[in-house]
Amino acid sequence: MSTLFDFGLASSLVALALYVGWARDEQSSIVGFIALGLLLSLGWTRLRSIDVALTEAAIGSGVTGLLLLRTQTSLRNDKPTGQEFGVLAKVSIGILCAGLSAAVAYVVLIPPDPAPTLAPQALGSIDVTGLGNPVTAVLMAYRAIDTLLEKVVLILALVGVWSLTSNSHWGGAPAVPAIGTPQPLVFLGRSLPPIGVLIAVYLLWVGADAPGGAFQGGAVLAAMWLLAMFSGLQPIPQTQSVNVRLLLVGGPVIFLVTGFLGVGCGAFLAYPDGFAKPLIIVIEVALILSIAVTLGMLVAGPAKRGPG
Amino acid sequence: MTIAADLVTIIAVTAGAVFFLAGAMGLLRFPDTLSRLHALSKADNLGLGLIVLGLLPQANSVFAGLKLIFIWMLAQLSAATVSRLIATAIAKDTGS
Amino acid sequence: MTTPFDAAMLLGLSGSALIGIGLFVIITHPRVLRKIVGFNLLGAGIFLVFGVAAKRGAMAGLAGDPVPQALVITGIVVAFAATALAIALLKRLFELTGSSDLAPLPPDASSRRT
Amino acid sequence: MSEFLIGTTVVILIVNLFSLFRVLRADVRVERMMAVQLLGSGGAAMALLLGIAEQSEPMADIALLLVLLAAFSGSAFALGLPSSEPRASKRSDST
Repeated sequence: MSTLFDFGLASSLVALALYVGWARDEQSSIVGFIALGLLLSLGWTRLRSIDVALTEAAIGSGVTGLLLLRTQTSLRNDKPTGQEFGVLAKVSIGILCAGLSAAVAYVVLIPPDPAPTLAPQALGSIDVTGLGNPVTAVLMAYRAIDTLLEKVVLILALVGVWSLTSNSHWGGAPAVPAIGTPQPLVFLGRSLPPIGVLIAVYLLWVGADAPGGAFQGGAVLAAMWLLAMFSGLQPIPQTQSVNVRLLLVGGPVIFLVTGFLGVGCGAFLAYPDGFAKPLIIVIEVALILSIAVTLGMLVAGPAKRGPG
Repeated sequence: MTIAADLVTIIAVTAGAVFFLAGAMGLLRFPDTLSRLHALSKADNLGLGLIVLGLLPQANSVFAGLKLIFIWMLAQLSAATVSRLIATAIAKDTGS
Repeated sequence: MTTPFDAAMLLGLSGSALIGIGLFVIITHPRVLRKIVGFNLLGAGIFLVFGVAAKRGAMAGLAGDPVPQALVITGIVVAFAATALAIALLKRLFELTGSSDLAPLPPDASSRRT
Repeated sequence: MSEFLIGTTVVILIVNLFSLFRVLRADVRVERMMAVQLLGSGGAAMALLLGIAEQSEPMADIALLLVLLAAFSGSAFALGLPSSEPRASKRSDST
């Protein structure tokens, strides 16, 4: 019975992907992509990766969807000259892509036996961290350097987005289409964020022992912040605002400081014995705020109004 | 006791699935967008509500049960407002 | 891997299909915004294949290998950051030239500002 | 019991896919946004059923997020509708 479910899910993912690629207008394609993200999230639960399913629902579908929909709105008058490929070129590219798919499918169908895994190693020292969720343990302890660098990548992307500001607007606030907001949207903007913030805090809190954590919580927080901003209930902060910039760098800085403190106990990013869990929680709280602000400002885009 | 609980679950969950089916039928059958929207949001929400109701006896803890009810209330809130948003947009689109 | 058609295999197959579809859209679609969506499809497919590796690495009482799962979480976030940067570039291009075309501009177009 | 719940999940999945493709092929563009609403409540129902069937408590969190983000995406869609567009661009012109 559950095989039937998996089969339906897997084939609908492919069908939706085809729709996304071949829909006539951009808006339909993006709506299809958001729907695909929701289904993909269910797919991740079938792979027993609830942490990833949460991230996919929040970032892969929710925040990315908003970003794409906004862009589609502002590119509405765009008329590309559309230098399409010829039929022959399309067919050969199609064969190439199908070949790539077939190669990956071959790898999927013929797995190595025994399957390579790091699960025993990850479990072996989980008691030291005091965490119950192995994924959080990997993110925050064994591979903490990856997580730290990922935060840096997020900030670099934001630096890239901000550097596209025109000179006169530098330091100002990104634009929002806040005027003429429909009434139900204002209602949603008022009622949804408190619930969402509660859910974000809950995800962060259970993240230590159950699926959840700073990334999932941060993405939900960012989504709620964006909703409040776009329904005109919250002003969009200026990019020169000191508070915003402090929040942006707060997460990685606290992470780095703990990292260097760890040098005292043996290695960079080593947590002292018995303090691993409280330290990880401090870092995660700083991270969730910093991730929320970074994601929110990434969607808001470069400044469109002069500072003032 | 468990048999009674299981019976409640089976009846309510089946009814929920029937409502999902009814919503889909409405979507396929009704001629205009507004009645399709109506069919879909009503039926889906009742369906989800009945499924939540049916799963309540199977919940392991009070907290899990409360979470189920919370999910349903959140779905109510969002479906009502988003349906209104879509409906206003349709009204504006067709100029009526 | 009890049955020949388990969740990992089926979703892995749709993951590999998503990789091909995404790549095809990136190469052939004339619109840049759709190319960005295609990039996200490609990413989703790669992540799914990673998820299959995680599921098959289930061991020692864990439902899956946590290391690929953690990698996918960071991957989703980084893919989002890349998407946001690409979209900011696209919007800037549109502001400056009035078109999101990647074709070379005629010489006078670069002096036109909106 | 769990077989029954998974069976219901399959039914809901199939029903939802039918509606999904009907909505995505609709002539009225606005109607397509119903797709996300559909998968929000349908996906939540499926996640809850699977969660109880397989004794996996965190599945309820997935349902929670699906419902929350369907509402979020719905409002994002409403923001980008053509009817609100001219007013929005008027504003950015004046500043």
